[in-house]
Amino acid sequence: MNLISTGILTCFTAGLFSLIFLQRVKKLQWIIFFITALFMAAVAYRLYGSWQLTESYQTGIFLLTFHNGYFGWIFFGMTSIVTLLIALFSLSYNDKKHATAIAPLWTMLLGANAGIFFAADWITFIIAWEIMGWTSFFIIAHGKPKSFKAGIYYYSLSMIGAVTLLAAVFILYTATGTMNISDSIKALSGLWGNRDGMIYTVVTLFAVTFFAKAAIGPFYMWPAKAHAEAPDDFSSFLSGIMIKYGIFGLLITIVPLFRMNYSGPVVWNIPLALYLMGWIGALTAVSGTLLAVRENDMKRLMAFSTVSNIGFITLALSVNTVFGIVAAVYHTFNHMVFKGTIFLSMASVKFRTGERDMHKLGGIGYRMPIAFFAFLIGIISAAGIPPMAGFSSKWMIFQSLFGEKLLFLAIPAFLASTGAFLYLYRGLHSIYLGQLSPRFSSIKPAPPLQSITMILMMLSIFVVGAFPGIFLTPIRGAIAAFTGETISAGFTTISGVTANVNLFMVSLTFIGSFLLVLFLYVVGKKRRHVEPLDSYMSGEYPEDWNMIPEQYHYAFRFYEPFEKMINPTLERYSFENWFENFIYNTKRFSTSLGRWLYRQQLGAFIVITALTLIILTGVVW
Amino acid sequence: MKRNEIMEKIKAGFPGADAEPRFSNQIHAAVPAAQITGFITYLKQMDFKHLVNITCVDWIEENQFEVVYNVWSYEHHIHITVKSVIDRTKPELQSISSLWPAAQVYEQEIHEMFGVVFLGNPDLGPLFLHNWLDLPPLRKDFNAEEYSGAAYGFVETDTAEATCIVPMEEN
Amino acid sequence: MSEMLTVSRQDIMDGRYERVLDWFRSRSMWMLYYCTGCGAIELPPTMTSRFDMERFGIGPMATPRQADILLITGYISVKTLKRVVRTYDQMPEPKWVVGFGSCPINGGIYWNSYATINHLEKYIPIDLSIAGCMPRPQAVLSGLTRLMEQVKKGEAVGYKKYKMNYDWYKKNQDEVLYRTEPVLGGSHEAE
Amino acid sequence: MNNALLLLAFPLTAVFLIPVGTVFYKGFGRFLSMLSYLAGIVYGIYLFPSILAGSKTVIVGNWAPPFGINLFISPFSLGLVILIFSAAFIIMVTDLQNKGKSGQYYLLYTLFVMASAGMVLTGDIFNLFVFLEIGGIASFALIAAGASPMGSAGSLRYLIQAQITSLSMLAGIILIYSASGVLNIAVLAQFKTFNPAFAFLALALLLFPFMLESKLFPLHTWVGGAYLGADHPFAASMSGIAATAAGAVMLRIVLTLANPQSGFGTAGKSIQTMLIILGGITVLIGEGAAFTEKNFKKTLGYSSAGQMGIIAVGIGLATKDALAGVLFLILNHTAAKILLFSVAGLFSKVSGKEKWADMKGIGRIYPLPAALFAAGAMALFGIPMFSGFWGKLYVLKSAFALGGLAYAGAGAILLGTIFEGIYFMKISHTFFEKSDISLERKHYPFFGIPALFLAAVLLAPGLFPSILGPWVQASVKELLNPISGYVHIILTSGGAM
Amino acid sequence: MVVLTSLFLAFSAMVVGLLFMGIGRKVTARLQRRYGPPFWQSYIDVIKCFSRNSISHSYIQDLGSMMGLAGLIAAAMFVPIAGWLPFPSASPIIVILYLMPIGYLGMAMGVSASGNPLAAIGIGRALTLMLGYEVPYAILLLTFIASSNTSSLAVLSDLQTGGIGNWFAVKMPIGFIASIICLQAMLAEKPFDTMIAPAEIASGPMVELSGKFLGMAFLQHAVAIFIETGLIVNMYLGGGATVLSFVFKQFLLYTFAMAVNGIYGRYRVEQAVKFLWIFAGSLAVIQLLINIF
Repeated sequence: MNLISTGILTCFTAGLFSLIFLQRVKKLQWIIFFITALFMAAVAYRLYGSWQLTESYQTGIFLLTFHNGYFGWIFFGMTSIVTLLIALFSLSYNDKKHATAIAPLWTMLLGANAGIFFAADWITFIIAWEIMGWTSFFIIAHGKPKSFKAGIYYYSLSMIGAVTLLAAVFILYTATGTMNISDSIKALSGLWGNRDGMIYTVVTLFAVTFFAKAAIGPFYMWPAKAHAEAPDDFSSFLSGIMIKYGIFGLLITIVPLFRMNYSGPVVWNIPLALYLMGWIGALTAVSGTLLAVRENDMKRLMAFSTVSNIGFITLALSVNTVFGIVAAVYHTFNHMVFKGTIFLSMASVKFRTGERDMHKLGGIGYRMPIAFFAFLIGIISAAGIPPMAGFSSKWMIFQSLFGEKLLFLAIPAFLASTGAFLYLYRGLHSIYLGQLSPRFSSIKPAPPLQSITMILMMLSIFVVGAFPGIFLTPIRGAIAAFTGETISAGFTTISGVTANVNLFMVSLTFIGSFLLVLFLYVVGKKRRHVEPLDSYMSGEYPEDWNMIPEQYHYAFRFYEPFEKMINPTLERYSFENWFENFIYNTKRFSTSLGRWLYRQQLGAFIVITALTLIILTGVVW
Repeated sequence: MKRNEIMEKIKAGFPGADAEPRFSNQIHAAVPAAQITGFITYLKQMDFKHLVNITCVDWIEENQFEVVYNVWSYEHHIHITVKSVIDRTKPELQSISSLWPAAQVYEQEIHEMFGVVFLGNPDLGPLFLHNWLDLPPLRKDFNAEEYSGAAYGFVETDTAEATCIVPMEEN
Repeated sequence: MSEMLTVSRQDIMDGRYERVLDWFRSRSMWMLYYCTGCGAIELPPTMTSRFDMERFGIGPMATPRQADILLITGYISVKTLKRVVRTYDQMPEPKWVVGFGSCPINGGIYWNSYATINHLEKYIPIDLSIAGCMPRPQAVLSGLTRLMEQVKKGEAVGYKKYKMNYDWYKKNQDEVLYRTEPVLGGSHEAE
Repeated sequence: MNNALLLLAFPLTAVFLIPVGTVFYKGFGRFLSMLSYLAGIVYGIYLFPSILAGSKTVIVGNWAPPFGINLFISPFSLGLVILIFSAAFIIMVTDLQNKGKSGQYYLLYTLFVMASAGMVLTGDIFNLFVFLEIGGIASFALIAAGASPMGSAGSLRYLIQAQITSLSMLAGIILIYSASGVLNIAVLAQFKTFNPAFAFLALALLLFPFMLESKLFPLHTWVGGAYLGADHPFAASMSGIAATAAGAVMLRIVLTLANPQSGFGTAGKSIQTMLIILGGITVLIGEGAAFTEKNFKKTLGYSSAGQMGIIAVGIGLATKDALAGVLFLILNHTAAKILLFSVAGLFSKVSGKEKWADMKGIGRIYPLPAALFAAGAMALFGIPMFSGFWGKLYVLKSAFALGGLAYAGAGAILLGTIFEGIYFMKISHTFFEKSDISLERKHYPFFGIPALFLAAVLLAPGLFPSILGPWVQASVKELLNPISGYVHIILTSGGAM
Repeated sequence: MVVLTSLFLAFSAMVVGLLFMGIGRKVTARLQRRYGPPFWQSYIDVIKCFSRNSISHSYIQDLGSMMGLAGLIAAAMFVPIAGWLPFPSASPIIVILYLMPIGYLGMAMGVSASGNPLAAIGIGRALTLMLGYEVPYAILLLTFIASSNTSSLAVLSDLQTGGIGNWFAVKMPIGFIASIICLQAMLAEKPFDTMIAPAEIASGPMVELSGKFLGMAFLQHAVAIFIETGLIVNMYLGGGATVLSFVFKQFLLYTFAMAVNGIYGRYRVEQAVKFLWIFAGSLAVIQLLINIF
């Protein structure tokens, strides 16, 4: 049974069907999307275990091949589950008032998702990659002028990435003669020492592709624009899943390439190129953090947080050990879940309030407790605080750095990690806590389906936090299948180079401490509940000053002193400005091309000149 | 300009203004109420850029309010006190808040404390007093003691129930 | 003044277990001083090395939420009274008020002012007054130690009195703060 | 039997009958020209299976080559002729909604189509020149017939340039004839005694008008004016038909006439190199200029230049893969451009605007055309599932395999693709943007059916590239083996019909 | 048994921390030539806080306060006291460094829920300051990984047994100085007490805390003192052979910090961060370079 291609075809067929025939019934489109997501999850379930499954189709000179490898499967399985949850959320999110027309495209995107992870040869990979590119562009832009700007920015980078991918693949193909992904990388690694220049070209081209997709290094700007402007439920898919394609790409190309037969220059025991990549990752993590700290738009804030986390993952990948790879994949999955949760929670808030600027929100947590707890658990995980899942992967990333003694790379990583507390708390405070604006004083909690989704995701974060083995065991299996090596880890313990941690114990300790404190709380005298506006303001009555709670909400420019400190640096070394200049100049160049090179008066002159030149060439020759 | 020249200028511009020199660097000018805005504008044009304050005196026997403006010139180092007398029963005067924004608050205060209405002042609402319904308290016919007693209770030490502590001897 | 309910001895003795806690309360009293008037100047010497209030566990606190004692250091104008009442309401129980100097007792030298109230205890219950204009640091310390004793015995019950006679206090406060007609009659039409 | 001549005879007959018929019935021109294209298509498809088995030559007037004129019917040429006729037919169908064109218009148009088909089929360079002149003159008139006042100006400039290049071709023919005494491609392909410099000069002069037609770099300047001037159907034809024919002729000259065994061999290599360079530059300036262009027709015209640049690079590479790619691209470009121009024509008509930037939200009123536009655009810049993807892939594959200068060509194509992708996505999205545009929604069945058909044409080879397999393989085999696949067939006249 | 020992450790951490606070107040008083409160004053304060009614603005405030104390108690479980731990663990420094923020996050969440902007400002400053001291502290952690390839507190204190000469404070004096600067910031004592700043932002995070919430905040601070001094004792001062010597070393550290607190003014928060990054950070980097090469 051709399960993979059936799944992919189902996605495209369902997407096209709902695109063409269901334009008028948005609700049905979303139901089809959900069913497709469910189907893909079922496909993932069925595919488990059949690791030899290969499906191929002859098209012209190229063979399109899908292969169900453990490594691809684990990514596919994970993304399918998260997608299913997001789809469940979307069902409820896209009611009459909020519905967008993106469901059919998203359905198709699910097919591309499977295609990327199951592609066994480069042509399949490219096909899936390009389809992913344009569908996501239309989804991000979704017919709004402002979103369109973000979308076209995203798509420009996407195009650059797609083009470099094509170039890389063909250079690779020319050098190795095979289109099979793993074979070609293996064959390429056989050329270390002989054709280093070519290999570095391929690596650079791949790096541009996957960095652009994963927003690493100079491409850090697109998530902020695209995540912010995309439909709210799609943002969580974008941040949770789509950005990981870049990581997956790095995992199947650059990482194995440097693990086999490498004989080039080495810094701190790792290849120079990877060391550079590590610094790029570290600086990405730091700049994502610092930019997030300054952000007032909640979706942009979390987009920068995503950039920062991707920087961490890159850092772990650059360590070039199995431990590092496991850490990176683990963090990837954790990030999928917690960032998905955070974005869903914010989508829920936006669903009820329609606001995205954090200083206009505030106090939503009193009205929407489940969204609040989802966000809380999400940010605890995102900040890498035990006992939530994010800690263990972050810890492993640090351990992988310690293991190779990459101590200087760890310094920016610590900075980014601590900086995460800043912006995450800012989000928590500005959106969910503080003063509740009277505009939102009567909003309802999140609808049941949304709540269920968020509760499920919250639970998974918590459970994985206590039992990292839930993720780590399959990941270790997949990495073993992928690299041939593995690391040791228990079901509850993660072992590092410098120390081991029993996370179940940590969770238990925290719960125990909480019980102890709960006892103290109960022993203490009873509490009296007062309204949020009844707080210390030097004895003033807010109503005397016509003060409304909104004005009493401290959220705008939250870290003013710190911003003052970092702003000059950030503005000076901004890739965004550089990109803007670049785009501006390209446009100018293009306009002048149209104006000068296509000038009709020039035509006859050029024709005659060219003629003369050719004749002269002929005569002289 | 010297003080004499200013005096002459004032006399030239406003013959109705009764300007007299005082001390070494002051001028004392009594101006009819109708001319007050014009006169102060005139002074401001003569580089009297600093409005020191505005205040008011209640001459209850004459049944008059006397509104007093103090202006100062950094150029000439001359202080001019402008006084204008208005009727106590119908206390109205043109506002000069368009000349100095700061004048607005002075006038608001004078309005609150004396009841003088400054025509053209954008805000003559309550400023210092809390929910005041009685006569303006700085008028001479307002009996503060009676008010205090009626509003806050008369002082009778034995009604205080709280323990009073007699200071201990110094050690 | 109408009939006022007072906290009886029995009420105090009923909270038997509270007495144990009262000892702790008496040894750790945190003040919020409401520096309305000139009296605040006497506090720095009370706190610093000459007299050192902290040896009794008494110290300044920043907000009414944290404070046990509300120290009114001087005259109270009507506007201030409004803030004092709110501050008092914001303090969690148990809480005590100390009137500092003559002004909270009877208006002091401002007894005939149209702007300041004369008897603070009409509006919030005062547990202890320290007389003097100004009371010296010795007097302050003496007063505070007296309050400590009262607290220890559970006799400083102003907050209970306030709760029981809330209507009376509220009426007095409203009478001053939210007047609807002129006190002396003969209203003045300003506008 | 000379029945393959019918391919040209149908339109020619139509040309002669139209002036007569128009006297009686005003719509006769349209009717007859469409009928002639349809006949050409049907007949071509009827011939196709037998041609796939073996190419044939048709000798006109019983003068055997090298002296007489002959037509060469191979899978390659027949396939392209069918493509040209189909393109013409579909353009006419989409144009059905526009009334009021005179009989002369259809006469000229049919002449243009006939000339284009003739250029693909002919085996004689002078005959090629004749067809070129016929087609050229018809084009000037057609551009001038466009509604816009810019039409005549653009037409005049195009006329001047085209005449200069035609003259250069004539000069080339004279040079070749003076040196060899023959004009038949098959014979020339075996002629071995040329001075390389002379050969280069002659070849370059020969290629000149076709480079103009396919908008290659130094000869691209007419694009803006001519496209702006032409009405939408003819703009589509210039992009779809003329460029296809030019591409076919270039393939024929570069690969068959200048095959390595002939005296043109070394010059042919230089020409190929030149094509790679010029093609690369054309891609860059074509797509670069289209990047910020706001006028709809101009944008599509520039994009057409870019596409032809890719095809030129493919021709210059001249490997098996590259040629397969070129064929895919020619098919893709023709179909896609017709689709895009018809959508542009429709939108211009309903909105009364010339710039795509002014057409915000029109796709919410006309969802199908806008979606088809997006599909055509994606086919053009090579999104998978459309035939353009395979074309580009093949060209790139061989470019990277060849290395050297081909890297530069590949780089140019890739860079051009970035620009192309961005502006086409911009346009596609503009149609779907929320706006307060209010138009009455009308139904245009003559637009929808052919457009859907075109989309299917774009999609089918993209999804199943193997359906084009036999044709592509046979064509590539023919082009790469000029002696066995072309010269022998003609000179022995073995396959004569 | 484990539960009992853990409980014991939790209570002893609170008790020791409160004791230090009391003594610290006494020390400050003596520096200011005052008599000062009795050293058990802090116990009285905490009990009094729990004996008072409290005011809560929303359920999140209650939860946050509890989470705050619970996080720090949980972190305390991983600090070895003279080599003794309530349950076996490697007590990695990173776990402690990342468990403490859950306490701070809980606290922050609780006070944010009160809706008072002063609290939010205070938390904002506290987190900014945290960014200031965590980075040098992390670099210090890296120095240990560079020299002894471990981030486990237990192993680190084992490495220092056998006399003062083996203490890392002696072996790595530059790092020790940096850690003392960091400790001052971690304890939020002057000159790094901008987050509290009673006269400016009305004690910042604690502005709306009353009764038992304030009590929990005190306990949290007490536990934090215990952990933070304990970390440095284990890292640099040999960890202590007996519980008594361990606590004594902690006491010395805290007394020193309080002494500094008694005589300094206050930095603005960005000044504090700059100071920490420039001075503590560069000292730590120097130590790291020394350890690596």
